[in-house]
This record gives sequence, C-alpha cells and structure tokens, in this order.
Amino acid sequence: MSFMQINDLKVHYPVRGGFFNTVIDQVLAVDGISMEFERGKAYGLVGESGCGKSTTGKALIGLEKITNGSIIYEGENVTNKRRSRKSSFNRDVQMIFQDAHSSLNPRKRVKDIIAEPIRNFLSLTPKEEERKISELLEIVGMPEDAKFKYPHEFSGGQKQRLGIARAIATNPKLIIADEPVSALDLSVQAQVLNFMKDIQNEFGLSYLFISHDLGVVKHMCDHISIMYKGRFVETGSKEDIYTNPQHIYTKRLLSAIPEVSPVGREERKRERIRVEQHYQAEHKNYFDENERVFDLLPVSNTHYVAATSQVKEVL
Amino acid sequence: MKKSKWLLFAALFSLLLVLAACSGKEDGTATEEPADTDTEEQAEGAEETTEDSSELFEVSVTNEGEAIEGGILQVGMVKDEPFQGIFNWELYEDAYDSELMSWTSNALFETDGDFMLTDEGIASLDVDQENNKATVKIREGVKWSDGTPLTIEDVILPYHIIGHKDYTGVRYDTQFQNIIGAEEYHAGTAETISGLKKIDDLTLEISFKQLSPSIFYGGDGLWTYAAPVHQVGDIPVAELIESDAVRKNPITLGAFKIDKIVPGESVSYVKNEHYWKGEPKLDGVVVKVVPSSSVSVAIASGDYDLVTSFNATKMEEIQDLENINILGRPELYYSYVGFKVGKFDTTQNKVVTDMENSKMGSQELRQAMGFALDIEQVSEVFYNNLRERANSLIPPVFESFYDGELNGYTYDPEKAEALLDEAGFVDVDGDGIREDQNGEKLEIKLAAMSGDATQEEIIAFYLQNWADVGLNVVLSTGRLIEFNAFYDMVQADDPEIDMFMGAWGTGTNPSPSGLYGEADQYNFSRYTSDVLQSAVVAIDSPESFDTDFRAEQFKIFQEHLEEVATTIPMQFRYEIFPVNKRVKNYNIDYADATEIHEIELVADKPVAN
Amino acid sequence: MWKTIVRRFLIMIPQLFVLSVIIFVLAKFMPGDPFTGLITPQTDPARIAELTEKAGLNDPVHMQYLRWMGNAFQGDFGLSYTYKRDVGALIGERALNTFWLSLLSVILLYALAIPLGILAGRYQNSRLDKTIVLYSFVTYAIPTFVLALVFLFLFGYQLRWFPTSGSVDIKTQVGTLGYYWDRFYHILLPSITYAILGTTGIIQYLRSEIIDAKSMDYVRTARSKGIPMRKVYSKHIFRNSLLPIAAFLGFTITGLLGGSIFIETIFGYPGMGQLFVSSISSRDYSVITALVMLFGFLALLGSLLSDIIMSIVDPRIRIE
Amino acid sequence: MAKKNEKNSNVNHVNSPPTGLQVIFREFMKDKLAMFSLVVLVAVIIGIFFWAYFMIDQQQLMRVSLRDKFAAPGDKFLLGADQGGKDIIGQIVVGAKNSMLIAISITLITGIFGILVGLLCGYFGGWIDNMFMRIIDFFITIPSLMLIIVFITVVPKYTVGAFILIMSLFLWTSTARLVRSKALSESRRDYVHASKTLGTNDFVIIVREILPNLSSIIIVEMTLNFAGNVGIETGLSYLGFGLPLSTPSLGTLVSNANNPLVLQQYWWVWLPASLFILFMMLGINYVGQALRRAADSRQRLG
Repeated sequence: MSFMQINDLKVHYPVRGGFFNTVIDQVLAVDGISMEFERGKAYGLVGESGCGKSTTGKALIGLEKITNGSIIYEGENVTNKRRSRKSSFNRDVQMIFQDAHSSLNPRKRVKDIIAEPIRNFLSLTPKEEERKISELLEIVGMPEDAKFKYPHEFSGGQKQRLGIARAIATNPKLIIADEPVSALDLSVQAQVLNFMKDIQNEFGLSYLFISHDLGVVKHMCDHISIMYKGRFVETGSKEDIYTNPQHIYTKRLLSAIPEVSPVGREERKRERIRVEQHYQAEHKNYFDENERVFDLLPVSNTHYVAATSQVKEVL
Repeated sequence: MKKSKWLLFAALFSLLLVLAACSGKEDGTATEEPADTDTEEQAEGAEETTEDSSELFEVSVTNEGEAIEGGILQVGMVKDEPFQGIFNWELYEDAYDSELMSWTSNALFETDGDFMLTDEGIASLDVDQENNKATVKIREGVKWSDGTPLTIEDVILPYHIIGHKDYTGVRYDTQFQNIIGAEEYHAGTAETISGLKKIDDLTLEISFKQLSPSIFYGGDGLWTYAAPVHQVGDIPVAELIESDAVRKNPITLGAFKIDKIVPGESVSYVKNEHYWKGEPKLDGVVVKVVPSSSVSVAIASGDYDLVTSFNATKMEEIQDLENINILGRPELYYSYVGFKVGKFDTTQNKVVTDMENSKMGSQELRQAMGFALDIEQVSEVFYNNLRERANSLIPPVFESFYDGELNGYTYDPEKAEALLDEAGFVDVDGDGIREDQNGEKLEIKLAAMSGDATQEEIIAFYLQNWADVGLNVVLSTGRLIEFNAFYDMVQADDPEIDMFMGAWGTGTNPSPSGLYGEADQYNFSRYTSDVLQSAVVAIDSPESFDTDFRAEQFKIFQEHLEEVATTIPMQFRYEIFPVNKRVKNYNIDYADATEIHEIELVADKPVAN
Repeated sequence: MWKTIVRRFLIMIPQLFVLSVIIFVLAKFMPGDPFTGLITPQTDPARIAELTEKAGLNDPVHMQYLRWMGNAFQGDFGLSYTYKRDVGALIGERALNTFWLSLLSVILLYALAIPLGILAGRYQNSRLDKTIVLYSFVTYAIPTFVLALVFLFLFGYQLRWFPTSGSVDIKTQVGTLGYYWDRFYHILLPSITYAILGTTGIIQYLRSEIIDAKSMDYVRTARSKGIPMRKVYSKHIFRNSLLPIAAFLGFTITGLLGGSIFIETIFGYPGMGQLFVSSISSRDYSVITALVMLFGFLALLGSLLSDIIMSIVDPRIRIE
Repeated sequence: MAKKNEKNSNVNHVNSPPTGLQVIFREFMKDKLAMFSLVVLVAVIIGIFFWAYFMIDQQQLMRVSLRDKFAAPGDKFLLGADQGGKDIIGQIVVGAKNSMLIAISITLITGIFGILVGLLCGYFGGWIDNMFMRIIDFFITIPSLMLIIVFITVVPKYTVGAFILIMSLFLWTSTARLVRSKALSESRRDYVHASKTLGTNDFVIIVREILPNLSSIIIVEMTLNFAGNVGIETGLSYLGFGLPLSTPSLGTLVSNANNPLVLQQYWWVWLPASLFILFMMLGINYVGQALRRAADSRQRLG
C-alpha cells in the first residue's frame, strides 16, 4: 500500500509581457503527473534537462508552488502545505541536492548543518543531539572530527555524504534525490550510489531518484517514469522500461545510452538511426498537434505509456 | 610606491599654501592689531575730503586727476542671487531693482537732508492743508529718454496702475486709499480716480480724504514717479509686469537709459541725451551682480568703480586697500530686541497688552536684559564700529526728531544684576541661574534670525551676556530662525517666543505708525498704552504740520518706550560704499548726493590694488 | 524597445505624481509665504493679507494642489512670486544655462575619468594605478564647495584666468562668435571644477571592469593567439569595459543636478541649482515645486537613457 | 579522546571560513597602507572620543570671546581661534566626535533598515519585493538633496536627532538595493532550499543562513556609507542647512572657508578641519578598498 500519492500535479509559471506586463502565457513546467510511493522502494524520474523532473521534485518538497493537483500523504492532503510545520510530512520527506557544495551553508560548521533538522523536528538535549550527530557521521562514514570543520574542507563525495547525513537525520520515509551524483567523479558516483542503497536497506527508505542518467537510474530504482515536456511518456517497473520500452521517446533515450566498449559500435549506430527514423515516422501517434504528450494508458498493471488509443490497440 | 602619494599630497598642500600666501602681506599680523582700529584713518587716504567730524566716515570723495572724456562707470551690486529685473516704480518689489532703476530714475521730486520733498526736481508740490488738496506741477521741456515730452498724463498714469483691480503689488494700501476715489476705481465702479484733477498740461490737483505731514515725505497717497503713457499706457495692467516695457526697454527720465540687460546678472546703461539737467559726462554705466563671497577680492582687483549693498561685516576685508576710498553714511535702520507682553486680537484687530500674565511682564527684567547686552563690544569687534549702540527707536539721521539725550541701555551688568535682585529675580536653588519672582525656574525663549556665521557668533555672545547676569535664555526652536519663518512666528505670537531680535528699515519717513500703534499687526511686542497711542496718533495728525509739535510727540514716543523697555533699540548702522580712486567725485550725503550725470572718471580703467 | 520606452514613460507618471504631492505638501509646510518677505514698516498688513488671499494661499492645501495640478497639466506652472514671471519661462532660461554647464562638465568629466580609469586598470597595482586611486579618493573626500572656492579664488581672482561670476559679459553682442566664446569662457572654470571632483565613480568602476576583463576568457584567448597586448587592450578590453560606462550617464546627470546647487551658487552662475536655493529662502512655491518636478523628471529620464544606451551597446541587457 | 577533539578543533579553527575575518585579516596584512589606515583610524577615533568626553568642557569651549577673534595659532590657542574667539583644536575634536557620531548613527539606521528591507525583498520576493522596489526606485530618482533642504526648512525643532532622521530617510535605499540583489541570489542557492526542506522557518533562514553569507558585502557597504555620511553634513553646512550653532561640527568649520578673508588669511579656521576630513576619508576608503578586495576574490591580493 502506498503511503503517498500524487494526483495530476501541475506546476505552471506565468509568462509576463505585453504593454501592461500582464500574464500572456504559461510555461507548463509540470503538466499533470501522478505517482504513488510505497515503503522501501526507489522511484526513478528520468528525462532530458528542462523536462520538468527537478521541478517535480521541488514541488513535492514544497520549494515550488503547485498550481494544480494534490499530494496526499498518509491520507492527508498536504498540497502546498509543506511549510506548515505541524504535519509529519515535513519530517518524513527529505531531499538531497544535486550540488552538494552549494547545499551546505559555507558559513556553518558541519555540526550545525547536520543539527538543523534535528533542532527543527526532534527535541533533544544538547548531549543527545551531539550523540545523534556523531551517529549520523558514522553512518555516512565520516570521521568524528568532521563535526568541527567547514564544508569547503571536504571533497565533493564527502559533501554529498554530509548532505545525506542531514537528510536522514530525522528518519524520513522518502528522500527526494535530485541528481545526487551528477556533479561527482564517476568513481565517487558509484561509491555514493552504493552507499545510498545501503542506507535504503538499513532504514527502509523510499527514494525518488531524479536523474538524466538512465544507467544510474537502472542501478538504483525499482520503478521508473520517463518525463518529457512536463508529462510522463511512460512509467513502469525497471524491467518494463528497459526490456519492453513502448514510447518512441523512451526508445530513443535508451538507444542513446553510451557504451564504453568498442565492440558493436557500428551495430549500435545503425540501431540509433533506426530508432530515429521510427521516431520521426511514428511521431503523430505519440504527440498531439501541440507537441503535447498524450495521457497515459495502461499496457500492463505496472506499465503505462502515453499514446493514442490506436497505438495501444496495436500493442 | 609611497613616493608618488606624498608627491601628490605635497602638491595639494602647496596649492593651499600658495592660496594662503597670495592673500596678503600682513598675514599673521592682522589679528594682533588692536581690534579698535580707528576706521577714520582709512578715509584720509583720499586726497581731498569734506570734513564732518560727527561722522565716522567721509560722505564724499574727490580724487585728483584730469577727467577723461566719457568713460563707462563699473558698478558692482552685492547680491547672491540674480536680480529680479522689474524696472517699473509701480511694480518693483526689492531694493536691488530700485537701485538698478536709480540710474534711470523716473522720480519727479528731489529731497532735502530731512527727506522732505523739494521743488528742485522735475515737479513741485503745493499742499493745501485746509482743503486736503495737493497740487503737483511739472517743469516744462522735460523729455523722456526717447525724446517724447513729459506731460501731466504721465504723472496721472501711475495712480491708475496702482489703483487698478488687476494690480498685484503692495502699493495699493491704506495710504493710497487716502486719495478720494481710489477705492471706487479699485472696485471697478469708477473709470478713473475722481480725486485726480488735471488742471492743465503741466498741473495736477489731487484731493485726499485727510492730510498729514507725511505728504511732505511723499506719503499720504502721493505718488512721486511718472510713467510713460506713450509706452505703457496701452498695456493692460495685468500684463504690464511681464511686458518688454518693464523688463527690457523701459523709457525713463533719468540721466541714463537702459541699453542692454543680461537677465539677472547685469545691466548696461548709456547716457540719456535728453536728460533735463543736461547731458551726463559719462558715456554709460554697467551694473553687475557680484556674489558677496567674492566682492572684496573683486574690489581689490579693480573690477569696480563703485560697489553698492556692501555688507559692513566685510569691512575688514577691504579696509586696507589702497585703490579705493570708503564712504559711509548712517542708514535708515535700527535693530532692536522686543519682548512679548501681549497678544494681537485678530477679531478686534488690535493689540491687547497683558503685562500680568506675560513671562516678560516685569519692566525691571526687560531693562536688566537691555543693560546686560554688551552691544558695544559686538559693534567694535564684528562691525568695526560700522554699527553702534542705538539709544533710540528713531535713527539719528532724522535730526529733527531724534532724541540724542536718551541714554539708552548701555552695557552695565552690575546695574542689570541690581535691577534683577530688586525685582525679585534671584537664584534660589544656587545653580547660578536666577529663578523668577515666585522662585520658579525661568527659561526665556529668544527668537533670532539666521544670517551669516557672524550673526551666529553674535547671538551666542548675547546669550552668554545674559547667562553672565544669571538669566537662562535659550533659542526658540533650538536654532536661529530663517527670515520667513521668523516673521511668521513673531507675527503669530507663537508661544515658543518670549522675546525676539528684529530690525526695521525706517524708510524716509520715521513715523512710528504701523509699528507701535494699537491696531498695528507689526507692533510685534504687543505693547500699547494711552501715552504711546496718543503720541503715535499725534505724530501723523494734522497738528503735526507744526514741526515743533511733531518733534515733541516723537520725543514722548521715544522716552516712553525707553522707560517701559518693551522694545529696546540695539544698533544703528552705517552703510559703506567702496569707491575706486578712478572716480573723480562722489558724494553719498542724503542732503547733497552726487548728481549722477556729473560723475567723472580720471582713468581708463579702475585702479587695482 | 519602443514599447518598453513608452511603458517606462507611463511608469514615470505615478512616480512624478507622488513626488508632486510630497513636494507640494512640504512646500506648504514651510513657515512663511512669498509675501512675508515684503514686510517693511511701510507695507500695509491689510494689503499683504489681500494679496495672500488673492493668490489662493489661504485655501486648503488639497484645493491648492488640485488647482496647481490642473494648471500644470496645461503647461502652466504659475507665476514666480519673486520674479513675477511665468515659471516655465524663468526655469527655461535657467535650465538652458544649467544645460550648457552640465554638458561641458560631462564632456570634461569623461575626458578626464576614462583615460585615468583605463590606465589604473591596465597597470593595476603599479605606482601609476596607486596614484590614480589616491587621486580619486582625494577628490571624493574634498567637499565640492571647498575646491570650488579655492579654484575661484586662485584661478579667478589671484591669477585672473577666468571670469568669476555670471554667464556672459554684457559687452558682447548676442549672436556673434565672441558672445558664444564668452559664454563658453564663463562655464569653463565651474565645469573643470566639477569634472575634477566627479571622477571617482567612473575611475573606480572602469578600473575594476578592466581588471575583471583581463582575466576573462576572451582576453586570454586573444593573448594566446599572440595578439600583442596593446591590440588586446584597444580591440577587446577597452571596448568591452567602456560600454558599461554608459550606465553611468544616468547617475552622472543626477549627480550633476545635485552638484549644480553648489557649483552655481559659488560661481554666481544663474542656473537651476542657484534658482532653487534662492527660491527656498524666498518661499517661491511655484518655482520650488516646478524645479523639484523638473529635476525628478530629468533624473528619471537619465536613468532611462542609461538603460537605453546599455541595451544598445550590450544586447544581452534587455530593459525590463 | 576528548583532548584530541579539542586539539583538532583548534587546528581547524585556523583555516576555517574561507570568506570570513581571516581573509580580511590576510588582505590587511598584504596591504600595508590599508593596515596603517586601519590602525590610525582606530587610534584617532578612540583618541577623539576620549579627548572629547574627558578633556573638553563643551560649554567652556563654545564660549564666545570676542577679543580673541581669529587669534592666530600660538600659545593661547594651539591652532588659533575662529571668529567667535573659540579654540579651533577643541572644536575639531568635539566636531569630529559629533560628525562621527552622526555618521555612525546614520550608517547604522540606514544600514539596519536597508538590510532588513533588502533581506525581506530578496528572500520573499512577490508583492513585498514589488512594493519596496517601487519605493526604492522612487527614492533613487527624486532629487534628494533638494528634498532634504526642504525638509530641513520644514522641521519645527531642528536638532541633531532630526538631522539624522532626515538624512536616514533618504539614504537607506542603496543599501537595501544591494542587499536585496545579494539576498536574491543567495536565496536561490541550494543551502537555502535545503534549510527550507529541513523545516527551518523563514526568519531563521534569513538571519542564520543568508545574513552570515552577506556579512562581508555588508561590511564593505557600511564602511563606504560611513565615509559618505561624514562628508554629507559638510555640504549642507555650507548651504546654510547644517547643524545648529551650539553643536560644533567639522562641516561648520569647513564652511567658514566661504568667507574669502578666512579662506585666505585665517587658514587655521578651515584648513585643519578640511585636512582632517580628507585624511579620515582617505583612511576609510583604503580600509574599505581592502575589505572590498576581501569580499571579491578576483581582486584579492593574497
């Protein structure tokens, strides 16, 4: 049973212009998406830059104002209520940022950075707080003396660990990770990802993993949604997406995953060209005249794709 | 690296030092001289002077040398803003415009040493006291600067300008309404002023409601200037003030006529060939506005032959110059300190004196405050004795009415303290400050006008004088009050004001009416009494055509106010005129001033120091 | 672009409106009125009361304001109480004087500041740079009026190189070459004074622009291509750094208007700044209000001008 | 263990915040002139205040003594006397104290208000921002010197306090604008987002998270404002709209230069005060410049 549902979420930005600076248009950053989250599972949100996936994450956590739709958490409507401190939603949903460096206030010691959620949500004595911080540092594999340092004294991977330590301080149920490793070196990426998986198992966390990197998502997630221009084009389990992609956009995306090995390079190139031709040919079945993605239709009970009903018939 | 910096500093410093050094030879010694330098000595620099031992200054100067043919007289008029440039006697408002017009003049009358009208000018006056009539007769053959003959119409026109309903100046006043028919004309119910009767082309008869001695000073409604009918006669009164006839090319009667004007900055005049007293000796005159901050240097540099409106506090800056003579004459002016002893009742339009309930109600207190002021020292140090302690509310220039026997309030702190002790103003709580008769704290609020830095020092000094006799005097509003605000507050009997320091320019008619009468808004101290009121009324009554009677009344007026001390005179002042040694002859005596058409120059350029 | 400019003009209207209310009310709160100055023993208080009434100065402030606004919309700012002239014509005359003074000041200012700023930036931390920076600090620290007075006395009176007051000598004939030369001659010293004092902002700005530019990629690229330093400066840095100076034009105009109050008073130059100071003391309401409105308008215009120049020279900047 | 921790924290303390006091300190060590300026400034300010409060009886100082009018520097008056026969050096000291107190008050009032408005606008945006930006735009375009003069003529009781308030009314906008733009860019950074998601309330975020990150820019701004405010009173004194007479100030002394006689012959009346202002402003500017370099990594010397 899911503990959190998102229904028809929309985030629109007004475009001002004209003579009197009135609202003349809307940017549809997120345009009607729905999701459900279950305990202990990792959800991937994939798409090209600017497709609205980060906005979705921010809207969920309350950094963007939701124009329409609702977020139901534990049966309670928490839409746009993020900042009211009463609901447990605040405590139970946390975020890890893409740029670990800028997400840590350069003027604060690690101790104070990690203590922030603790002080906000848990009423601990200073002693307990101290112990909790040490514990958290240990969990993320940082030495005890890191407490007294400033963020700039750490490497990128270490900073991201600090970010994670802060995010898990209140034992959240869901962590929204917005491109958590894209700013890191490849070697460090794997480290951090594995570490994230570890703590997921340890604490029974759910993740909303936002990334443009299909490989990373494949590694991390149980359930994946592909986003394009503010809408989902396809959503399904890891297997559904990787072994049985339905939407032409998903197919194109998958074909574009770089492969380091030179073996079969020609083959892959031909495949890409084929996908591209298919994309052009089938375009009208997957996008309406305004380039808008169609509504999702079920393929199986886990797998949904956005297409005209004709395409679905074919399927 | 530092070197260049110090170089720059050195350069800056030397610039300032050069500036300081340029200033004068007696640098450093100037202050060591006794401050009471005898100012008379400077005037002796003139080769030939007319002696008048009672005066501080010479009133005339004659420089040796062959007069040159023609020449242009350079006149500096000290003023920090542009002049207004309203060249019309009926409409002008400030003294600077009047000064600029004095070169062109439209005056019909000339005056004697007592400022009474004479028959020497263009017109003569004949007063018929019995019938309240006056007859003005103009000379034949007088011409305007454009050659048109002066007619009696030109004499009548100004009355119709001032009396007109569209006239916006201050001269349509109660005095003007003394002319019969003026009010009807102003209201628009009459075409002309009925009291004006043209007898012939040269004679005008004016009927008044009532006549007083003021008419001999050009008062009672008599107008002493002419206006050219052929130039301004057809211009509607409402448009007159912006017309070229007023702003650019007025036709005039005086020795010079306006040639060119740079608005607000300078006026150049050329001689008026039609001048009735004969062609002027100069080719022309140029008057320029000079900022007060730079006038002294300009004088030293020989930029000007003559400087007017020169502030006496700047005397020190020019007294040692050798290229000029300094002429001076007493001004028609006195400054005073007034004490609020009542209110002006606007409903009944009269002064209500209330000594009992006024903080300044004690006569001894007021007198003591007068005795405590060391005005003598201020006059000496700051004004080089160009101002002197005043003993009366009538300036001594008005010889017939001035009471030289009055003692006035000369500096005498012991006497002041004695008076205060006697009246019960004693220091009860031992803080060095006197309490009032009831032992309450006494704080006296003084309103004083702001001015230059000197003014600030002087007021501070006076406050100190009072503190020295144990009186706590503070400034109303905490600072010196700017001119407009000052009169606004004083006139409104603002509760912030217990006493105030003001000044009056008396004009040529010393009559105290308007300032000390019981119906006078300008009676700022709000003091009136039977004695005072009867004297004020009598001074301008028909009985006063008898000068002895009038002088007697003036004496009563002066003595009474000296005794009650509601208004204590502070200073009389001299106005000074730096005159370059290029000017052959110049006289500023009120009785015997130089005829401007006779001014001559002895060199091509003003002499520089 | 045109649309933006028009819109900016429309935005000015409420701003000017608020300014007009503020200045009008403030002016009315000033103690005294234009007729206070006429008081002498000879003036008749009744006549003064009559004139005050006639001028509408006894009406409620909002009535006076509405009347004034109504007239102002028709281009009639009333009559100066002091000069008895149409305020528009009076200010027009003075504004022209101030305009010429300001124009020359700006030209001299830029002619002085730009080379100094460039030199300081180019030879950063050199002795030359430090001297220029010191100069800019010193001129910033000297009060305007002190230097103006020193110059006036030194160059005007002691050395007699320049005329010391007024806008033109009365002896010159209007329209002749001599006349224009004389006018120029009269504004030269005040302009130089202003130019010397006003450079600080531009020098500092240009200097740091150039220092920034030196580390920019395009400059490095140019240098690595072997283009000589002199050319890099003239072709790249100079142009890119100079353009934002245009932004200063607006501030310069505002600064000039403020500075004109001092400069014109000291040099006895009949411009708007001097008119303002004298109008304050004579309570010439109509002139005060009209001048403040005009200065406000010019300042707005100045900032708009800056924005326009900026958007022309630097297409990345769009005016909003 | 505990001991080790302590030691570590000590060690860490030395190389802690990258943009904090240490950079400033380092910058001053590199720039001898700024260091010198700072030391002299601090010494002079302390000296002035000490001298003014403990060694000068202001009432005695301001006692007019006409016989000493323009007394030259010498035994009686170290730096001569002004036209009221009042000691110049004493007036410079008390005047400097007053001018500085005024400048500090104005700087603090405008600083605090400007920072407050800037932070609120930058952080919250929306209608608050819109409203204040319109107001700020308005203040920037109005001819403030003129309005200040009008204001001064209007206030019924003109005191030092009134002067400070009038000045502050017109001078807060530039700080507000600067802080706003910085706060705007800071509040878009992830650490602010993080704080939001961590449930920290807005005001705590503004004060604890954003403000410390603006500290260096604020220090620079306040320093330069202070320098500007010292000078502002001088000009108004010259125009005759300065402080009340009983309050000695540098501006009053300098504005004596308006009198040509004083300008040329009695240089001691105005020149020392002018030079004092000049050197003080230079000092502040050098200090300010070093601070600015510290705040802007590109121009840093060390």
